[in-house]
Amino acid sequence: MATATATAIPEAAAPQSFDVTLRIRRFDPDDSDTHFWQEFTVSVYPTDRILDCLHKIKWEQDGTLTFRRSCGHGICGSDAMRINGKNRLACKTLVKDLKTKKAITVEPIKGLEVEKDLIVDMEPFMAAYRKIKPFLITDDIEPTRERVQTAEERAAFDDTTKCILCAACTTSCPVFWTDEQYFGPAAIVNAHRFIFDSRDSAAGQRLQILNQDEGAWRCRTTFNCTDACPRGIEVTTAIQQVKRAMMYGLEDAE
Amino acid sequence: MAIHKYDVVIVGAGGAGMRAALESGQRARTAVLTKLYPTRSHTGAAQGGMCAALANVEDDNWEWHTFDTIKGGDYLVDQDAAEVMCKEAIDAVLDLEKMGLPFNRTPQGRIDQRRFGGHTRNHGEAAVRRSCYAADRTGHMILQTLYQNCIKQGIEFYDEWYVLDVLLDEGRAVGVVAYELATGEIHTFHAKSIVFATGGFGKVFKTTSNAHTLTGDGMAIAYRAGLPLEDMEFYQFHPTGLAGLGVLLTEGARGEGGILRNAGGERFMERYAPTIKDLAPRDMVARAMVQEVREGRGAGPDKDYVYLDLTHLPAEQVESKLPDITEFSRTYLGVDPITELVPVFPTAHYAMGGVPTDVETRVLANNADVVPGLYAAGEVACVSVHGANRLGTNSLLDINVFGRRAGIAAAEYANEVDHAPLPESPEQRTRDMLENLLTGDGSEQVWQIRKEMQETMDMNAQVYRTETTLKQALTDVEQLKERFRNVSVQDKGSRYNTDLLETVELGFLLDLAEVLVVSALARKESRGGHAREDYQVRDDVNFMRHTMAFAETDADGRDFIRLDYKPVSVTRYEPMERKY
Amino acid sequence: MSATPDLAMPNTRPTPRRRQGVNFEKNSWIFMRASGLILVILVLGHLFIMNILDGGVQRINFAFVAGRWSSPFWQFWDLTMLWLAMLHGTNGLRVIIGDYAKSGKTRFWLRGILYTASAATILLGTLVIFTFDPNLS
Amino acid sequence: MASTGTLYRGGVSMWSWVAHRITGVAVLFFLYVHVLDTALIRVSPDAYDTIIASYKTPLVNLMEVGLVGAVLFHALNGLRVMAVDFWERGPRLQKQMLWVIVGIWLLVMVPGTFYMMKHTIESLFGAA
Ligand SMILES: Cc1cc2nc3c(=O)[nH]c(=O)nc-3n(C[C@H](O)[C@H](O)[C@H](O)COP(=O)(O)OP(=O)(O)OC[C@H]3O[C@@H](n4cnc5c(N)ncnc54)[C@H](O)[C@@H]3O)c2cc1C
Ligand code: HEM
Ligand code: SF4
Ligand code: F3S
Ligand code: FES
Repeated sequence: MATATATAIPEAAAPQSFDVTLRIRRFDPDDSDTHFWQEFTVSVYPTDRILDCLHKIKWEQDGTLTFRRSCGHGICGSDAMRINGKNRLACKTLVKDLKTKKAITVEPIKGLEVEKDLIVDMEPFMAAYRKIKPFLITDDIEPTRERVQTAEERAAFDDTTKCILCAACTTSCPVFWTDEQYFGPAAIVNAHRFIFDSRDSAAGQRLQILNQDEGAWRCRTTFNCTDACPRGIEVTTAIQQVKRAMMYGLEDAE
Repeated sequence: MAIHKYDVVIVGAGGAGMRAALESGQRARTAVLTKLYPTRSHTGAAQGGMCAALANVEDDNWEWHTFDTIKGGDYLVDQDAAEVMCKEAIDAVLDLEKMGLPFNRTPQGRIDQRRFGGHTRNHGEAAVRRSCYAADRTGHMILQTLYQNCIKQGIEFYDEWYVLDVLLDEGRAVGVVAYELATGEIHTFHAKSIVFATGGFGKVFKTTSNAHTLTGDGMAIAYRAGLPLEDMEFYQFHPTGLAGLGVLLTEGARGEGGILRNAGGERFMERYAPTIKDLAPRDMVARAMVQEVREGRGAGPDKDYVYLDLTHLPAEQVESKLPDITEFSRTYLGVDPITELVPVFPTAHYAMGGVPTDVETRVLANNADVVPGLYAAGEVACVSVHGANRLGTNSLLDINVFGRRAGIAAAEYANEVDHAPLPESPEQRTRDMLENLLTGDGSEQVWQIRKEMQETMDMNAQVYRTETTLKQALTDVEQLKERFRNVSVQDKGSRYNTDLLETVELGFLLDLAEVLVVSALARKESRGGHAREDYQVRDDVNFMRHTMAFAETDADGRDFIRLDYKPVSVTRYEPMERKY
Repeated sequence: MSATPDLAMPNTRPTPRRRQGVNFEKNSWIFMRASGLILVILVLGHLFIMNILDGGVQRINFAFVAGRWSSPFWQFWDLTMLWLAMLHGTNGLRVIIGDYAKSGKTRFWLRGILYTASAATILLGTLVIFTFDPNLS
Repeated sequence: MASTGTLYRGGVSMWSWVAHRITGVAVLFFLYVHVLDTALIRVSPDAYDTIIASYKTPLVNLMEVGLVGAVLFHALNGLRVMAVDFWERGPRLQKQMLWVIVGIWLLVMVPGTFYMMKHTIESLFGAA
């Protein structure tokens, strides 16, 4: 066994706080029907997350600033937003990883209707999710114990089980921005999770749904979704596997 | 005023709420009210696993599991409840698997199991592989799977609706009052039975693994409605939170072979729990860590944390079995667990106490009576299967076993009775509360009060407590409650007014902090998660009983907390000293 | 609030692992790739010959084209290229119009213009290749 | 202070798609014109030769180079897209493939431009 010692950690000097400016795109339809940009300056530590900055603003400067958040560490999917032009989770984006010379821009995710400030209407997104039948469908006789599944069979869809439905991928997709009928990568990812589950027997139904006009064929492999996914899911790979399953059938798709 | 009529209303869509909905939805007209989108509930944060004596990888049985649960809970566990949970655990896991949960698999294709703190073979002989898991995102998979099945069943959800009050009529629960976040409208839900599944209240502490939204709403609502809260002094501190942040690193990390070391590199748990070392129950490990730091063996510039060492494990094992926590550590601390030691320190994690229920999940109004029509399950409830200290993995189990039971019980009750009439102007209390907050122009700020509450709780009511620290906490919390009367809400709007709701939540937290501290002051012994330095031993003669705290008003109209006690149900296991 | 999802009860009939079915979007997706593959040879070959091989556009004139189209091989080459490129490009633009034209009406008109222009161009091109008279003066 | 959102800062793969779109449309429009002008050959050799003569001017010559560049990029990226579609490892290697096609494009276009522009350059600056 390795004899670990404390020296493995470089003892960093205590970090200094500094000021950053956030430029936030705001909107409250009860006040006015236009969006506007507002700047706030907060004092932060390099290891603070954008969520901490937003909290500081909301708590100490402007209580009307509105955004969603819950877990604070990237597993609930509440706080997908556009930070410096890219979709990310505010709670997983550290100040030190951004350029802070200029103001950090924060906007709502794109392609879903803005309800207030950084909050968007999630319903179309959830509707697409529900359409692909995101649940196990079986046609065998229910066993008394668990269904047997080998580790390899499970590995085929492991990646897509990580999805937290944050919508970062779907709202980064240029096709989704222009075609709101498009199912979007998140729905396809969740379809993939079941299509490639050896215990499921309704792959055909899901493929049929995705084979329709606004289904998986609309994807133009722009990879924004893959870049945006905070869970590191290889979204485009999953979409391509689904497309191949639609072309060749399931066995040869992986 | 909008009134919605349902047979069963479930409050909360975490694991417990959705497991209940799946049962109740089949039997009665059910609505689920949740302040978060269901998949954003904090059940999704659970990592390590869910224990059940499946015996898939080694010999095991549910009685050993029961014993471990009781011993782990320092004999404050209601043993009949623990038996129910551990017996039903096996089906609970198999049910989830059949619903589609992608558990990790053994080479034979069965559900894989791994070790977890306090779970042992044959009454403490050695650690046993009992925890069923899906990498280190078991809770995520449970939450997703349950939500998926709710979609399959067409369960009706009211997403982002905050329940703010429960309506009782002559001791029977008849409905709830809810606030619709999107519009600011207040609605009454008229129901025959109501299930509370609103989760925990970790946000009373500063350093916590809990979500910003875990503000104990359900407990506070019940408490304000005159119902008791049980065993609130027992709050679990999880040993391995990322130092300074509280983000959790699962005990599964130690289950996979991770080791805790102090600044000198010593595996200090060998001194505290010679048999199962790093896999001792959480309260013991947390205390050991605090002890190491107090005695000057802490690491870091301020010597205020210890290390979790995974560097001796094969990189593939860490990456494949613990991918998420590896990433947390990399993202938030910039530390790579594969090559570096991870700074960790105990983090406020889990409420053992809560709304008292019996094993049928019926909420108790006192030691003898239940509240007809009112049920509770999950972290909000205290059955009590966790006693003074919950074993890792037993909460995911709890939410599934008792969530299921709550759904069935609530629906069956609803099918037997008619709607009882609603009280007059059911929304008045809620409207008054919100109106007060919105029109108040006090100078106190929500965040300031919350911060001070969390600081005093971290300082004075954490892993170790004494009369002095607890009294300090009590004074602080009482002052903060006073200041809270002068709080101001900046957002006066009606659309997505999260400012207003954060204020309401702070009100809930302050109530719970007070109950926690008062209950802790009265318990002059050390047991499980409640460690009194001024009373270091367990006192079974005086304190082998549950605390029941009631909100009451004295003759002069002053509010106070009345404490009562409830006996522990003992079936088979006489209390012994807890050694590992 | 999210309304009750309107879902038909899951169909538990055994589903075929391999299903056929005509689907325009899928076929067009496949066509884009198949035609693209062939076009690589045809178009790049065409450009190479016309623009790079000795002197490029400078040497092109009536006589040059006349010489080329007297051979059925080049006739066939250019005809295939014309058809595939037009269909490929038209289908591509059809999708693009779908993306950016928001209202059904604009979409209809833009696509109408596109199809007309493409059909006319294909017809004209075909006509020219087939009825070309090298002895025209 | 009304505002629009900022441009999405997508990765290179998004921009390669944008370029693919633009080049595709550009080539299609060129094709319409090209078929039309070629059709003149049916009208009379003189008309055809006149129009082709205009192609021999420096400006049109430059556009010609642009066209070739556009077609070449579109073709190469089209091949890359197909690799992403049909090759299992395609999605993971897509960025590398993008750099490869950009490399090929430069490799062809630099000497290619020279050859295509040779006559123009000669006529403008005199032959060497
Ligand atoms: C980081 C972490 C890791 C954990 N790991 C494990 C583990 O490995 N094994 C284990 O057994 N346990 C683990 N636990 C504990 C376990 O996950 C939780 O105790 C359990 O998930 C609680 O589930 P729940 O359904 O009671 O509540 P939650 O999942 O918290 O859900 C609460 C629900 O109530 C709703 N709600 C709350 N207030 C209101 C209101 N006022 N109105 C309407 N709705 C409301 C919320 O929207 C939410 O849907 C872990 C906990 C944490 C924090
Ligand atoms: C030379 C070989 C060519 C290849 C290999 C090729 C390949 C492709 C491919 C694979 C696509 C689909 C892209 C996607 O789905 O993401 C495509 C789209 C397109 N192509 Fe081509 N193509 C070629 C030539 C042409 C020509 C000559 C034209 C013009 C007439 C053209 C116009 C278009 C257009 C307009 C699109 C649609 C772009 C979009 O939807 O974004 N292509 N091409
Ligand atoms: S695939 Fe990734 S980005 Fe998309 S919703 Fe799921 S977690 Fe979010
Ligand atoms: S961003 Fe969109 S185009 Fe495809 S690769 Fe991702 S879904
Ligand atoms: S707050 Fe949960 S993902 Fe960011």
